[in-house]
Amino acid sequence: MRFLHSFVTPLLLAAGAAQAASSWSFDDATVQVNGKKAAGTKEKFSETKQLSQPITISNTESIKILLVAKDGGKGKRPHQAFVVLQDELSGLEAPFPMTVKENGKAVVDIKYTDLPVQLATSSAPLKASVVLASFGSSQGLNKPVFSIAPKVDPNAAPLVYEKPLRYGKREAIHHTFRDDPKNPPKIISAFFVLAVLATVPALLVGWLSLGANVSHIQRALRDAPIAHGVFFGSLIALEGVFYLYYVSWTLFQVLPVISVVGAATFLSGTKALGEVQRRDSPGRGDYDSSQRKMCCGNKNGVDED
Amino acid sequence: MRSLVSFLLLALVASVQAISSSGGNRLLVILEDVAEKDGYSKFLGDLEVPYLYKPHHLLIASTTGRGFDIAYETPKSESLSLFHLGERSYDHVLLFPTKAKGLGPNLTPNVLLEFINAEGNILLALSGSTPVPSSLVSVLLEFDIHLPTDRQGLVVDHFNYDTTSASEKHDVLLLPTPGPLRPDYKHFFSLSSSGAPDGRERAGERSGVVAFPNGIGQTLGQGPLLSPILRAPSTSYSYNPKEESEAVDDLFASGSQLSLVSAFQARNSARLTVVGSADMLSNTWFDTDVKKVGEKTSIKTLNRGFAKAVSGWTFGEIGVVRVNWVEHHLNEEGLSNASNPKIYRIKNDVTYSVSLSEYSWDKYIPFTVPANDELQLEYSMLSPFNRLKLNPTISSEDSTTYSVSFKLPDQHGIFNFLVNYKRPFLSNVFEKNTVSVRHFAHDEWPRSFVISGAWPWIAGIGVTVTGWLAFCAVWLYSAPPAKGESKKKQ
Amino acid sequence: MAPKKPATATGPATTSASTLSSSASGQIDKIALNIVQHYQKTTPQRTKLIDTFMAFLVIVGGLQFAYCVLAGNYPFNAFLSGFSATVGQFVLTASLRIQTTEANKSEFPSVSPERFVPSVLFSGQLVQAIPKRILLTFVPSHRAFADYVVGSLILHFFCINFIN
Amino acid sequence: MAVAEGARLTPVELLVSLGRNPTTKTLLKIIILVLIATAAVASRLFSVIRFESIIHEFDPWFNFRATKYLVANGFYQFWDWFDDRTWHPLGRVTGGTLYPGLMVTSGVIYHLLRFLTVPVDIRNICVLLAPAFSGLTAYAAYLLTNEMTTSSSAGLLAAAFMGITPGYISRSVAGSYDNEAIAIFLLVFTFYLWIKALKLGSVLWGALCALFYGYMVASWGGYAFITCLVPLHAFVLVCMGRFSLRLYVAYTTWYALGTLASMQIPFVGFLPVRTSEHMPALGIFGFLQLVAFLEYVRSAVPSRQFQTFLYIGLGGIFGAGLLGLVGLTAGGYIAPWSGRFYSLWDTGYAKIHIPIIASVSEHQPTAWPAFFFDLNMLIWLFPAGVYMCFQKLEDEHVFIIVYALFGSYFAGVMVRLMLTLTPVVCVAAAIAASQLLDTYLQYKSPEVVDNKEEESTDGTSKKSSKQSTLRSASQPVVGIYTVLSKAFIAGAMTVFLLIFVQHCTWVTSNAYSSPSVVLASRMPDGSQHIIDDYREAYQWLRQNTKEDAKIMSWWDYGYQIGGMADRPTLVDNNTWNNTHIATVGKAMSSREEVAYPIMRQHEVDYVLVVFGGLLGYSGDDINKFLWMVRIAEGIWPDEVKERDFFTPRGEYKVDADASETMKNSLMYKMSYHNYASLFPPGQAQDRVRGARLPDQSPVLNSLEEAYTSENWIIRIYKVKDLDNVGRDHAAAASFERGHKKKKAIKKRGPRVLRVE
Repeated sequence: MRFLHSFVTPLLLAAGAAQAASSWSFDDATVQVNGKKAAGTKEKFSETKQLSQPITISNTESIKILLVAKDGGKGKRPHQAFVVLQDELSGLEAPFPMTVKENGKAVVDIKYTDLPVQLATSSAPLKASVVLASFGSSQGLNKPVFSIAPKVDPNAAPLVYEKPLRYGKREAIHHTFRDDPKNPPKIISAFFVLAVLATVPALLVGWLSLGANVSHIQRALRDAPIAHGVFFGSLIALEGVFYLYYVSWTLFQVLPVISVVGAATFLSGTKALGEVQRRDSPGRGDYDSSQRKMCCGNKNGVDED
Repeated sequence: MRSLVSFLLLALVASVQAISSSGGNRLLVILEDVAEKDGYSKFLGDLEVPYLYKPHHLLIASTTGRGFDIAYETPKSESLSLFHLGERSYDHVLLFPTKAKGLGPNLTPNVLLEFINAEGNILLALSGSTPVPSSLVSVLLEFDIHLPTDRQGLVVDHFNYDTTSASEKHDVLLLPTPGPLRPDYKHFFSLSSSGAPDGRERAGERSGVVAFPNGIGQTLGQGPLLSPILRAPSTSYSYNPKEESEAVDDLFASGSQLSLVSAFQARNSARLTVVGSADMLSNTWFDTDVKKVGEKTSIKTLNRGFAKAVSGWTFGEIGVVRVNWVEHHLNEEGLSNASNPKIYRIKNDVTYSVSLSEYSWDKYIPFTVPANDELQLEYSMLSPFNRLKLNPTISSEDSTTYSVSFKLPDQHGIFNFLVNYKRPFLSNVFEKNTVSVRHFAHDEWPRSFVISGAWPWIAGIGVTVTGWLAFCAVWLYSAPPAKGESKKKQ
Repeated sequence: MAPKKPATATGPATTSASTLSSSASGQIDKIALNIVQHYQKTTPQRTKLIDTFMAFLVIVGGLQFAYCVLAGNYPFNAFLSGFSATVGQFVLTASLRIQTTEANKSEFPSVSPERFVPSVLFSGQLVQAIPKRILLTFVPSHRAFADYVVGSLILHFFCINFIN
Repeated sequence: MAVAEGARLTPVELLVSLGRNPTTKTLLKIIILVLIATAAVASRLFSVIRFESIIHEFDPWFNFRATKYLVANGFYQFWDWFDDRTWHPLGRVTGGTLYPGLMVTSGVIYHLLRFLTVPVDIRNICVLLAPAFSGLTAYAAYLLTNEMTTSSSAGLLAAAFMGITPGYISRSVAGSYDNEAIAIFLLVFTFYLWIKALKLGSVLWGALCALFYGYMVASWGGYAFITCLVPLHAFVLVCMGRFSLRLYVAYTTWYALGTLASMQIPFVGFLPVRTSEHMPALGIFGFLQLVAFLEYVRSAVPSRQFQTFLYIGLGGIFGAGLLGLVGLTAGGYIAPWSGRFYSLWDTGYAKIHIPIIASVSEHQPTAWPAFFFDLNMLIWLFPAGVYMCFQKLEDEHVFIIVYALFGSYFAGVMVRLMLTLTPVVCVAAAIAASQLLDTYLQYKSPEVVDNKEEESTDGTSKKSSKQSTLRSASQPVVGIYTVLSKAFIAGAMTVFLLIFVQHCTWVTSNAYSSPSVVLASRMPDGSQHIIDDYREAYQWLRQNTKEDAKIMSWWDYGYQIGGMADRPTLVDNNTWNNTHIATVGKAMSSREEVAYPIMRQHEVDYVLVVFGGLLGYSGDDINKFLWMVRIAEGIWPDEVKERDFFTPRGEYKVDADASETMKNSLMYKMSYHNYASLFPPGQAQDRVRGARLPDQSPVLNSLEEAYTSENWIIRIYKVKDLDNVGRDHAAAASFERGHKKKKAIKKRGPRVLRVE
């Protein structure tokens, strides 16, 4: 049924469309800016000559536009009588329908506060055009007539327009790393290394000058060969273990070794120090010391695991 | 009859799947009266399963029929229910205008919303001549789509209408087929002059018009899930034909703010499309001759192609992106580069890649990112630390692999590899892979002998120890002041 | 410090100053002189050996500290372990020196039975095994050295462990 | 006590003969010590008997979890442990931010037992670790006391006190698997070693002391107590002109080795040379070097010269050192005193500057009754003991005095520091008590051994008289010659001791044995009723939520959620990141619209609140709420304001006239959601705060109730996802409730055009 009707109508209306003659127009059009108190000056414009400089409007003011709509020369009321404001940058536009009388007298009062926020905050002047059109055959009119420059006055709450969320690519982010601590110049390091190493010979020299010697070693080895060998050996061994620990080993490799070597140190130490004892001050044993060493050897083990 | 059809469907489900939309092919069409479907026979025919009983024709036929298994219902019928035992009983719903004020208990706003939440797609065809059912109005409000007051409105444009059919009422708008909303969007609705819709970039020549007869316009809220497919020309406006006023006083909307065909895609990629004019889908307007204002020659409407594009998009035949797989791995020599490890270390080099396909009518094709757009990877904890462009690396016949390599920031924590690619008209891609990023282990720091700055101190310890050993030797073996030179110093 | 002090103290011997200050500095000189003499007089050779070692440690430590001040303390743990190795060694050696000096014998009373028995039986489960006779006969100087060895070993272990 | 029973019957001669024989004395001492240890362990098992073998309150749950990790993954993994299930999404470098001593200890024990093929569950080790160590602590106290006095009865008394005094039991009942469990033993034993080293002036004991100090550092943050006390002791000694080379040896050895040892702990790291808490030790170290050198100089030069030298040298060096310290602190090389430390000096400090610390109940100043409650009669024996130390004033007694003053001040400032006071109280009290007993238990003259002390409490005092001969030789005998007074005093003492034992037992069983995870209540008929909501809820979480569902709760429950529910949490009891905690506080204390984005950002899946209103369980989140607000206010002063949570009249109310901010806060809504529906209209009331609640309970839009435990103590909410069609939750919820929009809601302000 419905689409039958939609079949028919074209045929009917085709006839009407055929004799298209008249078109919409307007004249004695004025625009006027009204403030709170004082009404501004009327400015006249027409289809042919539009206003040269933009009309500024601030947030307490409003623009009043008067015109007479004519169809084929005589005043008539169009169905569509808009003043359309367009922001030329964004292409956004907002229509303001005029109230029209039978005789085509049309008026619209555009308050600043009626402006959509994008337009109100637009930087470029807004293009105002009059659109007059209606049903039937007569041709519509769509003409830019003047432009409006909305000006925000400082002592009013500024309109803020935050852009709505729109999906799209976002700016890239690259993390900036903290910079690594830097080494002092190698020369200084090297120099100090040498200086530090140099102290060892100095130490030995110092000792020699004080008449230090290891001349008792033969005696020691004679009296308690194993003890001394093992004792001093195990001291070196322990330091060696520490070195290995520093280089590669893990705690769990180190601990057993330490405990073993520690035990060796203790046993040999008992004898060795005993011997030293006898050498220096004859006739006193010093097992005690070694005992203590043992217990420490173990303490060592206990506290590190 | 339908049961037989559906039985055959079952029998051929495999081959049918091959050509049905990625989201399933059970389509429910709701009309005021099932008989009305003849008015849309071309449109529905395009959707229908072609030659079900001749499977070997499928591929040939697939140009005309798109393999939907269509069921017809009226709002009133009690057999109508979108859900069965909590499961969707249809994949898509196509609603034609109905006269009744309400849509009955089976199509309440909650049901429709539920349908969307269950990833069902809805194509909503309205009309300027019949008031929109209130339940649709309120469900559209939930989507932030607004219809004219008292559920009725007609879009007219006195400047470009079809002079042959609507020279008096000016309610048949002739519009160029829409271009992309934004340069960086894929656009599916710009038709080549032949009328065949193509998802590819084919900007430039957009000859031919789409007729929009007797339609109702909508305005859209600010939300990002909404996007207009077809916007009204600037001189057009919507008014309420019921009120017999000579002029419009309270204007609903006009110009580009007035959306004639609007798309809504939910977070779960379910789609709802509002077509302001059901007539534009009708046989009448699929290819008639129309004449623009002030033109002598009349041209054919591209409604058929446009209808195909719109329905195709709504029913998930185009613009559906599939994530095939996501993979990230350590990118350092000497370490295991197993896929998707649970934990990384700070300052690791890592490669992330994702493989994407896009469904196009009847098959998956490699997904390509539009020219001005980027596929981005966010590496984030609380806030993104990195946002990097994913570059296409490998492209097979049905997928593209995008990937990027970078060094993890020097911040430990629980991080996300996040690909969040949401674009209008493309189904949402949201891939979140969580990894823990640990600090340096105690044995991963540079050793002290590697650091030149530490040498003197190492030497210091060494010297101390040596000196100490020497001292022990001296203490143990030094004779009280006497002669005898010293050897055995280490 | 003991052996080094004189050297530094004798350095600033300023005579061209007001009477008061000159007297003070003269005092310093005299004191320093006394110390040096006293040191040379009374210190046995063994102790001198210890002192040399301590001096050596002081120098090494000083060098390391100077380096830290000069070149910054980037691997701070390295600095700490290196420096505290010398410091620790120094104090341990100082302890050894103190304990082995004849003058201080009184400070370290040889342990008397009634005081030691409880500590054997309860304080030292460690030392239960020891026959009491050993504990009664008790010699500071070599026990001191044994302690010293143990302490030093622990010290070295920590330093090595800390420097990474 | 059994011994006492048996001993009462034994004839005097036997005792005397026994008493004469040193080995028997030893044997008896060992037996008694073993008995004391047994008593100490036994009295800590109440909790296991009353409830079950379960880990207690909060921190222990983390230690337990850590221990399991250590046992499962080995030492090095534990060391490098990055925990991604706490402090989401920051994670926690757990290996480097905890005191490993406790876990490592139980780990070693575990492996040892396994090695000895004793099949044992790690949980049981953790539960029983504290009692086991309490036995050792008693022993350590014995040793320490023995260093103070020659009467070993004092030692045994001290051991007994230490074993059962509530002040220590409070932190060491079975199941309270916390650092203090072993730390107190280490504390006392380190002190013992220190005294030993000081007395013998031996490097060895100094080294031992250092090693145990290192162990202590590895176990408890309270090591700072030793770090401050030992230098203080040394300093006092020097000031008293008691400087001795022994002191030098002991201290320098301890400091050199101990500091290095402490720096081995990753968590401590460079602190010993960086923070001011450790500076005194360093200062004294330098100071002692100086003094030692001066000593040497004095021995070298005549005294007059020494005077001048002293003035010139010492003054200069001291000034330089002071300047250096100040300079370094100003230059930021040395951190100034940390906040926790300030809060020790000014109890009000924390409340203002660091609410996170003040919010912990055990950081509150101690109430006076607490002293008596925890120490009972020791509290009045304590001063007497200190006085005794004044009498025979040797180095070690100076130590006790210093410790006593130090400890009692801090115990007054913070409840938890009562723990550090307890040992010295036990020691001093024991000295006093033993002195008393020894004096009054002479029969008539020193040499005759007297057996009246059998009326005295436990075997300990008996030993004392065995010592009496020996002691009478050493010190003059105070003559008490009337048997009556002796009997009277001895009897009184006995009664006191008995009362003490009774008190300790009572306190232990009633006050300190409940594992705040399980609550016990009495039924009307007096039978015990177990309220198990916590574990019920955590079990629910464990079984009904995703493996990696993030749970947001106030930090008190972080460890428990991690340990029992095994779910990631945002914040927990290790309060290392104040901002993160403040974020949670902000979410809890602000409106849904504010809280929801925060929860989204932190990927929260569930929110857990504790609500005692139904049961009258006062330790719930509404009562902790103000702390959340304060902590949040500390970071966002202009978004969260404590004032807004009070009624205009300045009251903290939850009923109808609660402030709007309060009613809209997430915490309030979650606590009272649907609560009114439990009651007949107008009857809804909160039993904790005794408030009558409005009938319509608050509406939650962005959360939905997921679970509520039997007694409503724990309530769990699920965070909704974003709305599928892009509405805000309020709109979506109202739509669900059936409010259809007829027209679009007019927004205020100018109209906004849609742009693409």
